[in-house]
Order: sequence, then C-alpha cells, then structure tokens
Amino acid sequence: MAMKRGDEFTAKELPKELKDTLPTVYVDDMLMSLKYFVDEEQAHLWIKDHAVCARCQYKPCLYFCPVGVYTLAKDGKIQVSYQACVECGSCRVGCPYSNIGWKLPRGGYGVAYKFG
Amino acid sequence: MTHHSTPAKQAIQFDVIVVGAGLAGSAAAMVAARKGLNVALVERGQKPGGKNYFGGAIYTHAIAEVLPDFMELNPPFERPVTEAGFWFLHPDGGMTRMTVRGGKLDRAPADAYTTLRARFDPWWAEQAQKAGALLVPKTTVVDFIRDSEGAVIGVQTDRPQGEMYAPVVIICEGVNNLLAQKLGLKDRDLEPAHVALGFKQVIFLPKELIQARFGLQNDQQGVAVSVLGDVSLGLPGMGFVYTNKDSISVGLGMMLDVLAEYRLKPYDILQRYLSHPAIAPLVEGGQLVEYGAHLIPEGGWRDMPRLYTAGALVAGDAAAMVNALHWEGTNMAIIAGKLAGETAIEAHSRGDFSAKTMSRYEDRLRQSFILQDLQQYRNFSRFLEQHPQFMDVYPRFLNDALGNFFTAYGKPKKQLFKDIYAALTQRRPLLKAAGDIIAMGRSVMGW
Amino acid sequence: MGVRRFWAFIEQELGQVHPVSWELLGVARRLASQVEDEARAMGDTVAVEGILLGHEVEPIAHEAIKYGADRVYLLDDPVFKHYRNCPYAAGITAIARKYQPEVFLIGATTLGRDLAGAVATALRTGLTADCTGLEMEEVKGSPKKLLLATRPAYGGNILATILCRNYQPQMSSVRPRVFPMPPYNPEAQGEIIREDISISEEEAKACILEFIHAKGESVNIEYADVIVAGGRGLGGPEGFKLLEELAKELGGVVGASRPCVDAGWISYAHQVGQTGKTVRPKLYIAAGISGALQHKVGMQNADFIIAINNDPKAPIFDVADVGIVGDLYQVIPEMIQQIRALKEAKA
Amino acid sequence: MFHALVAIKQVPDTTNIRIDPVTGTLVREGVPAIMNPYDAHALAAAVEWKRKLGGKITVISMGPPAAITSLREAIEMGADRSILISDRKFGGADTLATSYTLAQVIQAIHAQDPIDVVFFGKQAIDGDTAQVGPGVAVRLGWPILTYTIGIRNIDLENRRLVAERKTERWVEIVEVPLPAALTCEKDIAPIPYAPLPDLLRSLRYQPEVWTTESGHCTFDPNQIGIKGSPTVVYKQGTPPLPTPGEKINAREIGTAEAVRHALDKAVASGVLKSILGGA
Repeated sequence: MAMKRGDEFTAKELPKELKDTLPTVYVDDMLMSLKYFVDEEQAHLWIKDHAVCARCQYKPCLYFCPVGVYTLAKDGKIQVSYQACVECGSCRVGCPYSNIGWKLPRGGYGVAYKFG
Repeated sequence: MTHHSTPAKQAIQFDVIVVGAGLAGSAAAMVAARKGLNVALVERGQKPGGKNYFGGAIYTHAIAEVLPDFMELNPPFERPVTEAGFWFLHPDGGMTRMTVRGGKLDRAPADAYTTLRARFDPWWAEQAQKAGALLVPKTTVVDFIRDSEGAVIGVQTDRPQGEMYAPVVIICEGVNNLLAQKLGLKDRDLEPAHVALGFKQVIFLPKELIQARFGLQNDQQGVAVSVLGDVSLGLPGMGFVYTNKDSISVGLGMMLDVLAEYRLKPYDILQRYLSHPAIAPLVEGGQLVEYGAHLIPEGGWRDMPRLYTAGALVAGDAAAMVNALHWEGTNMAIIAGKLAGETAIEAHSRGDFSAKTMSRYEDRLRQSFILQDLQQYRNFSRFLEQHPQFMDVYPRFLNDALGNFFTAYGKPKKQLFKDIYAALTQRRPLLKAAGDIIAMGRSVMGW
Repeated sequence: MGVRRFWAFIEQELGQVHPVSWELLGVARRLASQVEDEARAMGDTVAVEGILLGHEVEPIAHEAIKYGADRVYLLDDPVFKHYRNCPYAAGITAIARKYQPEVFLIGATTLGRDLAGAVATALRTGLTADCTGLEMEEVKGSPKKLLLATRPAYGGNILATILCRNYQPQMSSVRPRVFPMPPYNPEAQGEIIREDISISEEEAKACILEFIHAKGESVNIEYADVIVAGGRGLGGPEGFKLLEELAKELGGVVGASRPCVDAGWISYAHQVGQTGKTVRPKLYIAAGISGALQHKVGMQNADFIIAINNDPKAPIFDVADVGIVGDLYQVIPEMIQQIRALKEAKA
Repeated sequence: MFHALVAIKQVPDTTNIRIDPVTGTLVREGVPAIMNPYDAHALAAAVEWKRKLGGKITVISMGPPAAITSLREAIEMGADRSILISDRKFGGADTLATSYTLAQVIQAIHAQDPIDVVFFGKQAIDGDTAQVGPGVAVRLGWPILTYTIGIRNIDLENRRLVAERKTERWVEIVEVPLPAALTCEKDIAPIPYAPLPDLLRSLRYQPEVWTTESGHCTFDPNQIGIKGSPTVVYKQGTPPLPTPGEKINAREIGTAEAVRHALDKAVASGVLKSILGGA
C-alpha cells in the first residue's frame, strides 16, 4: 500500500480531535538557528513544469518540507525559496508527480550545520 | 557520462577517490591511505559534517575496527550512553519508561556515545588526513568519467577544470544516492514509503540542568532513548531523545509517504512532541541552537543498489545500509567504508580494477554482520508498513495495561486483568494480535 | 592663554551642504560647553569652528556661522571644486597643523569616511568611526577632559566607547541623523578666515572624468530617506505596485525581503537585510514582512518603523515603533489616502 | 606584467553571531572565522584583472596564526602568493598602527617587486571603520578611490587607472595615476567558483609568515600594536534591547482608525515633517 503517484495520489485526513492537537509553528523562528552559505547565482531547486503543479490537487510539498521552502503564491503557482533548503531530498522523493528539479548545491554552498 | 580515452595532460590523478567525508567516506579514505595509497576525500560541504544530521549516537565497536586507539585521540563524543531504552508517550500526558541503566553500559569506553555530527565528522576526517588522505572540501561530484569499456576511471566535479582521475572511486554520497543511480547501480530513485524523514532540534541547556533532569551524576553519563506512541500522532514513526554535553537532541522520524498523504508539517509535529507533558519539563528554559532534517533509508535490503561495478564501490547510507529496528546505520557505514578501503588496496596490489575484483567488497560485506543483518531484516520495513498497529495500537495497549496494572483502585484483581484484556481486544481481536506477533517474528528472523 | 578649538567639517558638493555638517556644529557647541568651566579655570577659552573647502562657496561659511560657528576657515580654490581625497586631505591637514584643534568632527558620510581616514593618518592621530555618542568627560590620569566616543561594532551587536588619550586632535566621524540640528540664529556674528593653500592639479592626482547621476531603475535604497518594503506576506509580484504607489507618495523607494527577491517578484537591488543592503532611512514601512533576524539586521537602524502584518506574533513587531495587525491590502490603500490628505492639508 | 596586492582580514562571521536572549550578550561560541566579505570581492576583482592583463597577485593579512586559513582561501580564489603578518607585538593595534604595519609590508614588497594596484575591502564587518585603506594610501603617497564599484580600465603603459566609485548622490568616473589604492564594494566583482587546480593548490600551499624579527621588513616598535595606537577601548557593552512599539489591531478598531493612529505617531516623531513639505 505504498503511496500512490500522479493523479491517483489522494490525501488522507487525521481524525479531527487528533489534528486539533497540532500547534501552528512559525517555521522562520526555527530557521533563524541555521547557518547557510547562500548561492546567490544558482538555485538548486526548481519546479519542472508549473502546469503539472496546477493539476496537483493536494500539493503535499506545501506541508511535508521540513523548512517550508514551498509556498503557494497568489497566482496559484508554487514558489521555491531555495535559500532555506537543508538538502534532505524529501521534495524530490515525496512529490506525487516527481515534478521537483533537485540537485546538490555548488560545492561549499547551502546549509552548514554547526551542531548536526 | 563523459567518455575519455586518455586522461588530460596534467590530469589530477589519485589512487582512490572517495566521494563524501562522512562516516563511511572518511573510514574508507583512512584505511586506503594507511596502506600508502594516494587518496582524495572529496567533500561538498564547507567542512566535513556540515551536511550531516542524525539522532544520534555512534557505536564504538565500529570506530575501534578502523581506529583501535581512538580513545587516546580524545574523539569529540558528547556523552557515553549509560541509559538506553524506550519511552511510551500516552495521549493523556503520561509516559511509560522501559530502560536499561548502568551495569554493562558503564563500561569504558562505552558501547555508544551521543554525538553531534558537525563536531565529530571533522575529527573523523582529520584521522583520514593524518593517515595521508587529501581532504578536498567545497567540491561537489556530479558525474563519472568512464573508459571505453565503461569502467569508472574518475569523477567530474562541478568546478571548472573539475575532472579527477583514479582507478577506484568509493561512493559515500549519503542517502540521496543520485551518483549510484547515475552509474546505473540502481534503476529508480528512493520511494516515499521506504524512507523516513528525521527532523530534530538541538536545545542548549546548562550541563548541571541536563544531569539533574535526566538523573545523571556527571558528564560521563548519558541517555539515549527511543520514544513511541503519541510522539508521531500514532502514525508510523519513532521519536528519540539524546543527551549531549550541554545540549539535548530531541526529534523524531516519520515515514515520508505518511507525512505526504496526511499533509503534516514536521515542525508542527516536533513542537507538539516538545510540548508533551512528559517531554516539556526536560526541555523547559532551553535555547534552540539548531533545527534540521535528514532522510533515513529505512528500506534497507529492498532499496540497496548494486554495491560494485568496474572501478567503483558504494558504502554507507548511499547503499541504504540502515537497520531501522536496532537504530543501526552509523556502525554499518563505518565498517562498510573500511571494507571498501580494503577492497581498493587489494585491487591496487593486483593492478586489476575489474568488476570481478570489486566484487570482493560484497564478499567482505557478506562475511560481516552488515549483509547478514540487512538480509535478515529485509522484510521488516515492509512488515512495519503492513502492520501499523505496532506504532499505534500496541503502544497504546501497553500504556493502558501498565497504567491499570500500577493503579490499585480496590477492585478484585480478576477485574483488573479483564480490563487489561479488554484494552487489547477492543483495539485488536486476539487472533489478529497473535498473527501480528508471528508476522513480526518472521520478519525479524528473516524466514 | 590657549584656545580649545572644536572643529566641524562642513561637507558640501556643488554648493549643496550635507545636513550632517550642521549637526556637527551642534555637537561641537555641546562638547565646548562641557569644557567651558575647566577651560576658564585654566585661563583658556573655547571656540567652535567650521572647516569649509570648495570653490566660490563663501555663502556657506555664513550659513555655518548662523548654525553656531564662532569662526570658519575657508579654503576656496578651483582645485577644491569637486571632492577628491588627495587635495582635500592635504588642505585640511595643513590648517589642522597650523591651528592645532582639540576635537575634529567629520560626518560619517561616504565622503566623510573617505576623508577622515586619510586626515587622521596624516596627522598621526586617533579616529573613531561612525559614532553615535560623544561626550567630554574627566578621565583618570588626564589633566583635561577627553572626548569619549561611542560606536557600534560587530554589526551593531556591541557598543564600544573609545578614548584617544595623548594625541591631538581627537577625531571622530559622526553618524548622520543621530544628533539634533542646532538652533539657526540669522543674526549670529562670526569670523571667516580665508586660508590660501594652493595644491597643484598634479598633486591632486585624481581627475574626475564624469558624473553619472542615479536615474531610473538604478535603486539606491542604501541612502533613501523613506523605504516601503514588502515581504512574503504580499503573496505575489503585483503587491509591489501598491507599495510603489505609497513610496511615490512619500518620495521614497521600494524595498523587499529576501524571499520576494528569490521568488523573482523584484530585483536584488531592492533587497534589504543581511545578504542585501543595510539601510538607515528616516521612515521604514514593513508590509507583510515576518522580520526574521537576517532581515532585522538590515533595517533596525531606521529612525521610525511602521510594521504591518496579519500575524500578531510576527517578530517584526519587536523592532517596530508602531505595528498594525491587519491585512496590508486594506491598510496600505488607506495609508495612501491619509498621506495624500495630510499633504493637501499642509500645502 | 600586472602586480596587484590585496590586503585581507579574517573576521568572525557576524551574520552568524547569536545574541543570548537572556543576558543580551554576544554568544561567540564556535563562531567560525571567515575572510571579510568585502575583501573577498576586492580579491575577486584583482583576479579578474590578473587574468585580463597577465601577472600575479600577492595577498597579505595582519592577524593571529588562525588567519592562515583565509590566506589559503585567497590562493584558492586565484592569488599567487599569500603572506601572514603575525606577531604578538602587533596585538591590540588600532587603525593608525594597522595602517603603519601594512604600509611597511607593502613598501617592502613594492621595493622588490613593484605593485600597480593595492586592493582593500570597503570595510571589515567586525570593525566597520573603513579607515585602513585611506590610511595606508596616505602613508604610501598613492591616490585612493573608496567605494569602488567597477574598474573600467587599467593602462599599464601610461600608468593610468579608470574606475567607477559610488557616492551618496551619484556615481563618479575617476582616473588616477598608478600605483593607486582602491577600497571595494561587493558590486566590483562576484566571488569566483574556483577551478579545481586552484583549490588543490591552496590545500597544499603554506603561506609565508612575517614577524617583527623575521627580517622581511622592519617595524618601528613605537608605531605598532598597542604602543602605536592612539585610540583604546574605554568600556564596552551591548546596546539596550529595542522596546517594542505599540501594536494596534486593525480588525478591532478598523483600518482607517488604525492607520490614522500610526501616522499620528509618525508625525509626532518628526519623521514625516520633512517628507510632507514641512519647514
């Protein structure tokens, strides 16, 4: 019963009383603790085809990315703020349509954990 | 894939190129360099450890196999693990603890030490440098260079004039094994149902406060526990708490497909876990010094790429060497790195880097516990997938059962056992529960 | 009977005086008054004097006297028409050696910082940069009160108070808009001393070929007085058109937090913050900006900050002078209306 | 042949410094040291012109032994030679003593191997004084262009350099004779992504170390370190934490009222006076 891909992907809902126990957290507060060497010239994440995102009903990437790189713009397109990325790879693997371009940042760039 | 017949004129030539200065990579480089091989240890981060994030604790049996006198070199461990076990969090705020403390765990050097990768990995890579390996930081390997027969003879980095040549390339790139995939050792990318996303906070707390809250006498004692039950909303996942010298690592791992399907935000789940009545007092007043996340290749055997080809080997997370049930991954990475290093030495002594010689690496892995365990537990992750009760029903049953057991409320004990029996059968009919136990036994024993 | 001279550099370009010059005269007057009693006790007098270089700029000297200068040393020569480091530094060094000022203040503008380093080194004396606090105080072991100069270091995380013990003059470059403007007295009287110091074009070394006045797109938010900045809360590029309208109304420029620049809604030239520009406007309006540390570092020195965000917990409110919790797509149009009304009322 | 000298400084990464919320003090634990970002861009500009004109780059840095890592990084970025100026006697130097020490070293190098251009970063992010560049130029008697955002031409034959520098009101195109000194903004050149051979060379490169006794260059003991420093830190503290201003909820009192209240406070602060055409 592995996760379905593409159009068969359907979101599930937690029971309401369980979902209500979840707080809403300001991810930026957590990100402030992270050190990045931001590559101002090259982004290492990109949306392959925005039309596919438009068809994606559930857009799970807006939720499971641990640092909130993916947000929904007013015009419905997915915004990618790659600077916050910690290179975990979840988006490449978790996107139901495998529609996220993912490569490693250039050498020396990206997140630089101080503790780990 | 760029095909070069002969290396460029002043080519950058090594005997071995190791991709990734993590636990596996530095071990491979150390072993190979010690035998006089000219080793390049290529790390994409500013320095080793900057890209690694884990629970976590490191097992010294693996370190000792590569660096017997490691304690004299005072490795930057955090605390010896002198208490280990499981905590079950109840949704009602309670907690059941099942831990082992002291006794065998008080041996020195300890079996396991809690660790922070950005502190440990640079030291571990330094041992490889001391053995003679050249650490090449801030350089990302993006492709291979192969000869006319397809054997790997070098790597392409993303730097201008970025080709490096060596008859043996040891791939220790970590869980996102895109290079192994590019080399054709694996036909498809990771699967959401086979990887867990680990996310954690490192919280600064004065040493004395940690020792008081965890019942530790001094900084030569430490706790490493797995946390089950309410930590991941009853969904497949496992939490953890590790005490470091002056911080604690608190986090959890959840299957990526679960996070995607239920559309859950990791940082919300982590905050909920941190505010659980049994956890909150342990972190109270602490200061968040780092939040991070990393994938864990829980698929193990089922997701393992081919481990060798002409001129190349794969070790560590890149080879999905993780045994989720026993929290083992770091030791397998280190020992696999060592065995890869030994294979490189053998190939150089023979002057033959064909697939046949490289296959000696897999033979070495078969003789070690690594492939035996991974094979034995090959069905375990599928088992967990098909039996979510172990993450939800049984921990809750255990909480209730032990909860009832320890509360004397003046009813005849017969009634007590009826309540405990009911607590199970309401959630899971007896026959099915028995079936689950047998299924778990088979998946653990590898039948 | 000595004169304890407190000097202020009057910075002008093409006849237009930088307002920091008047602020310096105000500070010099306050410092002079702090040592007046001590000076009288030692039989000395105090004097607040301006230093002015340029070509045909005498009217500015008179202005300086009206802002409190007792005396102005004027170096009026074609070689000083446009600011160039070598001639200005050489000219000032010469008169400083001649008149031995006790304290010498220069505005920490780009021109002032270029000049101060050269003059201090030529005079082999101490210079404290970008000061936000200046006092004359008694210091153990010194017969006379000394200048205590306070300045930010480590990106503003530390405030250090610096002392220059036995070197003259005690120099410091002063951050603009930190100290108040002195009173303007149209009837004030003062002396203008023309110093004829001639420096050859060859000694001047640098020769300015061309001036390119900032025009059009090239945004210079580093020196803007008003910045209306937008963040992720705008939700899209069209949000910036609204901010542009408000900025125009206030004669300011549009700024942005990093996420907007990465999302390609606006160019990098507008980015405020750690990886963008550090700004010191009079008024900073932050619309839909969460206020992560990396952004706050770049704009916290604004004189007055208005933050607009629909999340009451947004960290930006911690540094704002006034915060409005609400939807920026309602608040900004309302603000444009009210500012237009204020301007009509004023006209 | 073009010979550029670049003066760099290793500084704590202030963007990485955490403020302890309780005590408000600087938490410097484990704050890595980096090459001052403005100096890196200055070096990048020097490397660009070395590649155009052919020649070499010497990098010098005054600092503790740990600064060797930044001097290696300079080799990675394209420098040919890097020298650490390090001695306990240089300790505690303010900008006057620093400009003296650097000028002595530059003159010693210039005597053996004439320098065309000295590059500085605009300022150091830990001190932010922006005084060392002009100070060294005065001691050398060379012209200085500060806030340089671009170099238009370096003419080695006619000994001229034309550059663009940014002031508050405009951009100036200025020509100066060589040898000259520049202090550079980040816009002058992007940080290069170094070719692999340069990176490998930097890993094996051992920077030279000059001290007061190493005989490479003489230093007057009264002009270096604390003895040569007129300014001294008298006391140090952290700025008071900003007291958060008033928070008005537009949903409760209505948008118009909230905006009026906010603008009233802005006007009261005098900030809007000059903007709204007041006196």
